[in-house]
Amino acid sequence: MAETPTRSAARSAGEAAPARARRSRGPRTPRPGPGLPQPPDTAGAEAPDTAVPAAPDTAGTLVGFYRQMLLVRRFEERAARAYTEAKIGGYCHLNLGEEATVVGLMAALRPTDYLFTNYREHGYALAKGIGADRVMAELYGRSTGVSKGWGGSMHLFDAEARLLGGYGIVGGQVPLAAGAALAVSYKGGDDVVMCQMGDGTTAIGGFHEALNIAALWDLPAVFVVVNNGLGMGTAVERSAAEPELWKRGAAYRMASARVDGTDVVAVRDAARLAVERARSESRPYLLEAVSPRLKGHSVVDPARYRSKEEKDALKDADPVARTARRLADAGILSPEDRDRIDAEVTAEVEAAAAFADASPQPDVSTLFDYTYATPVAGEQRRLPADPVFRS
Amino acid sequence: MAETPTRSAARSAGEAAPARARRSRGPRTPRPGPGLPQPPDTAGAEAPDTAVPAAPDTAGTLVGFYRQMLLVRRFEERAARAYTEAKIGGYCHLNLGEEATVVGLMAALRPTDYLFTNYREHGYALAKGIGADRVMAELYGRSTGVSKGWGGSMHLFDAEARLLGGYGIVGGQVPLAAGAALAVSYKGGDDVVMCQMGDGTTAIGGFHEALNIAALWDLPAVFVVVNNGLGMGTAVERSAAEPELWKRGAAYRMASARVDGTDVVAVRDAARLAVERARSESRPYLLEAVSPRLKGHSVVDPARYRSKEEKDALKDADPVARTARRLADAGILSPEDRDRIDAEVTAEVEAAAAFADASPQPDVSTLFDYTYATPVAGEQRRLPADPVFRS
Amino acid sequence: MATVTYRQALRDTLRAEMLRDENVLLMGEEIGLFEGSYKITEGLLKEFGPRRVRDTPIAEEGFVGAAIGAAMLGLRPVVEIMTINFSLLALDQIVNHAAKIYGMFGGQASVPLVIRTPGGGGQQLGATHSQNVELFYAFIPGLKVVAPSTPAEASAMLKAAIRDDDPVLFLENLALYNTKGELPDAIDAVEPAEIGRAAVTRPGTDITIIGYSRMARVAAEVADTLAAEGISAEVVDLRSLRPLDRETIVASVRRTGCAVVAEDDWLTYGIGAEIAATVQEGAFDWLDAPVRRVAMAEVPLPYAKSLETAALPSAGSLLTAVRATLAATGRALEPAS
Amino acid sequence: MATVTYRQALRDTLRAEMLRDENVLLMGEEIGLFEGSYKITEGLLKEFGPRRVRDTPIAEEGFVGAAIGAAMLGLRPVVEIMTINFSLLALDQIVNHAAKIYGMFGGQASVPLVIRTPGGGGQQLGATHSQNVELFYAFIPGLKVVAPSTPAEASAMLKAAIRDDDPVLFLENLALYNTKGELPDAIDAVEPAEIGRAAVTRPGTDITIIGYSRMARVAAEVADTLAAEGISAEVVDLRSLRPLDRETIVASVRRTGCAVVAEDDWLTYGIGAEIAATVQEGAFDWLDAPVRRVAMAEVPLPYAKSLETAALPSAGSLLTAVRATLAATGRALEPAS
Ligand SMILES: Cc1ncc(C[n+]2csc(CCOP(=O)(O)OP(=O)(O)O)c2C)c(N)n1
Ligand SMILES: Cc1ncc(C[n+]2csc(CCOP(=O)(O)OP(=O)(O)O)c2C)c(N)n1
Ligand SMILES: [Mg+2]
Ligand SMILES: [Mg+2]
Repeated sequence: MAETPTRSAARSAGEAAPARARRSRGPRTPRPGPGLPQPPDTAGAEAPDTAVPAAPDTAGTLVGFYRQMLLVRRFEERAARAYTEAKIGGYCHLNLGEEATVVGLMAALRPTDYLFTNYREHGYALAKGIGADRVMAELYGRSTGVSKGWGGSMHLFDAEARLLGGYGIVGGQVPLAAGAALAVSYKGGDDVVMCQMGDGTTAIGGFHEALNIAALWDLPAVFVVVNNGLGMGTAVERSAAEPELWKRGAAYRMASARVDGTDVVAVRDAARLAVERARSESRPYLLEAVSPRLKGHSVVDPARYRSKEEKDALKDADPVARTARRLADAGILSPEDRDRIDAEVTAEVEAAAAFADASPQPDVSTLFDYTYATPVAGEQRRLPADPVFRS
Repeated sequence: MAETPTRSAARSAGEAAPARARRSRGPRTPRPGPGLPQPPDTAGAEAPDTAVPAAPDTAGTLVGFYRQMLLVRRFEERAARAYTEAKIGGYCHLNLGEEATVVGLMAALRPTDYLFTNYREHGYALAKGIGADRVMAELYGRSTGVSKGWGGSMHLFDAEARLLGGYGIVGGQVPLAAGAALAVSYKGGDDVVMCQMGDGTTAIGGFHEALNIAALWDLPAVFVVVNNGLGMGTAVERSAAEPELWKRGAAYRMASARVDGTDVVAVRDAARLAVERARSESRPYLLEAVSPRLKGHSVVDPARYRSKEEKDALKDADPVARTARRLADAGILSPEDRDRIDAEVTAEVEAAAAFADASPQPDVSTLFDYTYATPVAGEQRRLPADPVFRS
Repeated sequence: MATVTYRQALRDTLRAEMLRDENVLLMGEEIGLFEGSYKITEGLLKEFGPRRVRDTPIAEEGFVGAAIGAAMLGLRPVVEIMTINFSLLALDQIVNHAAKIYGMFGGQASVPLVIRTPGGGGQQLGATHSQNVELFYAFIPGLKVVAPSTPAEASAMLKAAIRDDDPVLFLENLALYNTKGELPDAIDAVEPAEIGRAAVTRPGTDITIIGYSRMARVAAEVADTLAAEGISAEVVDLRSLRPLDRETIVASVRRTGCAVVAEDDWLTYGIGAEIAATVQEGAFDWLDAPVRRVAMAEVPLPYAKSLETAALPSAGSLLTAVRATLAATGRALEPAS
Repeated sequence: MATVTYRQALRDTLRAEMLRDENVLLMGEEIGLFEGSYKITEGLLKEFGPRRVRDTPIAEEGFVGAAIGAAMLGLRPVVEIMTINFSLLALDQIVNHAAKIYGMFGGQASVPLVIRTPGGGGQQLGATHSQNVELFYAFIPGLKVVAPSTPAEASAMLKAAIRDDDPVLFLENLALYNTKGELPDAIDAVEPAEIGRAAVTRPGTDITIIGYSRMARVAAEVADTLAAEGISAEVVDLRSLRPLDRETIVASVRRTGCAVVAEDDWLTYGIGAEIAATVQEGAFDWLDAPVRRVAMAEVPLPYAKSLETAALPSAGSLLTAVRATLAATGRALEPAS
């Protein structure tokens, strides 16, 4: 369990590439060394230790990971139900199967580190410390949601938790994350920007442009490709000529690695290495986490493009079950604890759904509140039936 | 001189990468093997031999290369003069310094192979067999030009010579070339599509998207990066995090190599390898040719961003002078032959300028001739002062 | 005649054109194994195989560009862009390449390409997934843009688009896919449409309502409602946004004396602006009231149902605008008998 | 007051804003060592260093996206896109991200970003390098689009744009860079403009000519010519395309009774369409003739000088349209005295 990332992670040529002269950068405030870790503040879990090198994980840490993973699992199951009940609209993409990756990645961040994700981000929001109630309320399109109901499932955002958005345009978040890292670096801070994306996203131009820029400018960004094997129904081998996605780092002399995304500790360790490298050296990193997608692309997708054998094989890969088994085997998680945790997170999720359901939809009078941050003369604030001139 | 590309070319990891299962393709007609070379039909040169493996080059072949290089040189010098005389408008980018690359690349193609380039393409047009007169006339914006005066310096096109366009949007030609290769492959032909671009172009998303697609679909395309060290004023090290551009092939499991672009034979050999691989195996290739840009980005650029030392060093790198010296040393090119060739190509270029100057500008009545290939009702054919309704 | 959905009409027409011409091939994300995000290409991979039905990586600029290049060499690719929102990533290839190649090279190579893509809001997809940016294409000389509103038109126009030698943006709409209409039993009996022609889909005398795609159907609905009140509305379905059939629009308004434009995009600079500008220029002396436009509220469309509903044009808002326009003419209207 | 070029006004204003606010930084292709394709950023790398003046790779989507991300964290990037033609490659980041982030996330993060970019034709740059696609931005709620026509306005609007918390597309024009105008000696004395306000730059009574950017200056020129003939033309310089100052436009036409729009883009669906639509809606009862538009011929702009000149709007074509419009009013015009 507490294996080092080198055991489970391949490393890139970039890592071993001939040292390249560091480019000159603008002035930066010195970054605190490994002696000054700050405890993360992730919801519902014991704070994992983010110091490097890592101390062995305590039982509490590991059970905390499990609890977070189960919270994500139960949340997603509840969201799926709410979707079929038409409480949630639009598209709804779940993290089912990616819980270890989600929790492991978030455990490697400080609370002040920034996160950008794609539209499959409910679990990240929870693991970054946002309450399930405000996340669920967003899915329901209520004004109590993290994005006040303006964003929905694909567009969770919380300035305080530094989740800077789920994004629905594939790859759109990647240049944004590079830019956020530029801002951190420009201002001399030592926060890190993590940018999550899917395997299918590596085909898009913005990925390439942003990674090149991040490497060229020595930006403190960690790009994480969650390789769940599929972009909608297209297997990674059918969308990437080099399906070992971590190898793309070398095209930008960027350090990169692949990690087993079903192993929460391995993910945490690999991510920690990447994050701390970005933090202390201000060099970007490309991390690939291989993790299954247990269900369809979104709630409504029956995944007919998958064979029965493929679907059956997924059961073994389930990271939540796997983690539970491992912790049980290690004598850390008793059946009673497991049931208790399950009951607790299930209650949390049910309460979140109730909260969402009881919350109001945004009032129509607020429709024009967020077009511009700086108000401006001449803005058209008309409803469809209104004339252009009200005279 | 007749060194094999392995001597002067680095090879990519992609070349040595673990063999990947070939993807199924649609039916293709069998490609003729190396026994069936077709003589190229490049203008003003003895036909270089494109058979693989190559026979040693004859003196005639080598002098033919020199002649073509000198034609490009004199053409570009003449174009620069015409530009300062305001005979040529818009932007005008020259191949000065890239003559060996231009001629070497074109020598590796069959006449039926297709070529896409960027806007720095006068030399390619000449070496692909288009008469200097029609190229110069296009620069002058005359109806006798290759693109009838509609394109100008950046947009040379000749369907017969299979030069499918110079393109002014950086990177725009790369997906187009992949698509042309798809069409060749779809129809079962065995022509190859070569796509030239600059070093700066490797930063743009379309490059990445197109190379991935070409590799994924096994398209017979050869992507050539002419690394002249600069994109306008930006050195390649300031625009590419991995400045060894040929290495980007590995991100798509694409074979790739770097070659000395000032050595016409080395370029021809490296390109031949890439082209014949594309032809016989239908696998794409990424070739980088390193070659200096002797002058500014375009005619009007004084290149102030280059130091005096840099500028001085360029003189040694001049591939035309270098080739002349080498041929002289090898006893192939006498001073008299050299002068004679110079006089001939200079006369050819002067005649081209005279032809261009004497040619008419397109008539205003033709303004609406090329908006649509299939005529259509309701098209607006109005000049700026015309009303929308002529009633 | 059979009653089919708009989706089915598209699918059957694609199939028929593929059977008819070996050079027609399909490209796009998830059109093969997944059978299309909106199932327009259902069964086609199975029938035609991966050579002719090509799943692409998520690379709009790349695969649209590749389709353009393939078209230059004589193939007739029909590209699906999953929704028009994602087409922005391919805009450079469409505007700077597909639309330019024929003219810029003096007519030496045409680009017989069709880009199929749905617009539409109202599905709670949020600000980036609910836009109607057909304007971006309708504005560009060298492109043709069609926007059929019924299964029969969709079939006839898709045929025309595929056989046309120019790049055609074929606008669909999420809300239309399940709508139904008549189509000949044999798809081969469908005649290709003439691109660039609007149609008076419902004659009337009191007012002209001009729409396209989904809003052409909403306009017809509203005309029904008005008819019940004794108001005779003429409906013009633009069908083609580029070229724009100005004659049909203007002729209608010269008959009715007033007009309302119904559009799914934003008002300011939207498609309706050109329609209103055209009407005032071509029917100035016939107009009894200003041309009004019904369009989306000018905000990034929110996810919440309450806000989304308020922001989108509907039969209700169109009706309001029609009534206001009729009132502005100052005509004495007969009360419904 | 000093007489400076438009270019100089931009440069000095950028410098002043960088001195004023440490969070202002410049990004773009060739803006540093090369000092800008059109030399707007001359000397700024030397003065501010590579941290604040950043040469980017050729990656419009990437560096514009990076600027947006940086703006989300409080920097105020001023991005140069070499010409507006290349902005199509960044359109997804501008339209789907910069314009959406504030609304889509319920107002939690603003995007204080300026994108400077020149439009313009007439330099024989050919079809892909001579487009005027400001429409693509003017159409988008969440963006602001300004298009100053003089050095003084350029300075005042650039200040406003940089200090604004929203993404602003700042439209320049190749043909304006060398034009001159007055500017206070101390750039700090320039007051930031109010975004969203048009200006009557020349009062008149007979007709309103509406333009922006280069065409606002052509309009002024034409007004001079007309004045010599005794015709009093009022010129409205839009200055801001989004928001659009409809009140100023309509008020002017209510005074003059007729209008011509002068624009550098294509006519159909161009910026002028909205202006004409707005005028007919807001000044319907005041109009004596239809609003006419003078715009580019609808072709991919050819390279050859003969064709390019014929296709582009000019003082001559504007004059023709103004005369035709005045004639259409049926007014008895006093002959020039
Ligand atoms: C630019 C763009 N193209 C297409 C889509 C439609 N789309 C949404 S999700 C998706 C698949 C993405 O796959 P991947 O990156 O692997 O992420 P995952 O869904 O597996 O998390 C596609 C094609 C989109 N949203 N944006
Ligand atoms: C998309 C795009 N961005 C910017 C430009 C402006 N531009 C023209 S050439 C050039 C440099 C290209 O450098 P490189 O690819 O190395 O080609 P080279 O000029 O050296 O042949 C730039 C930035 C453009 N034409 N297109
Ligand atoms: Mg995936
Ligand atoms: Mg270069």
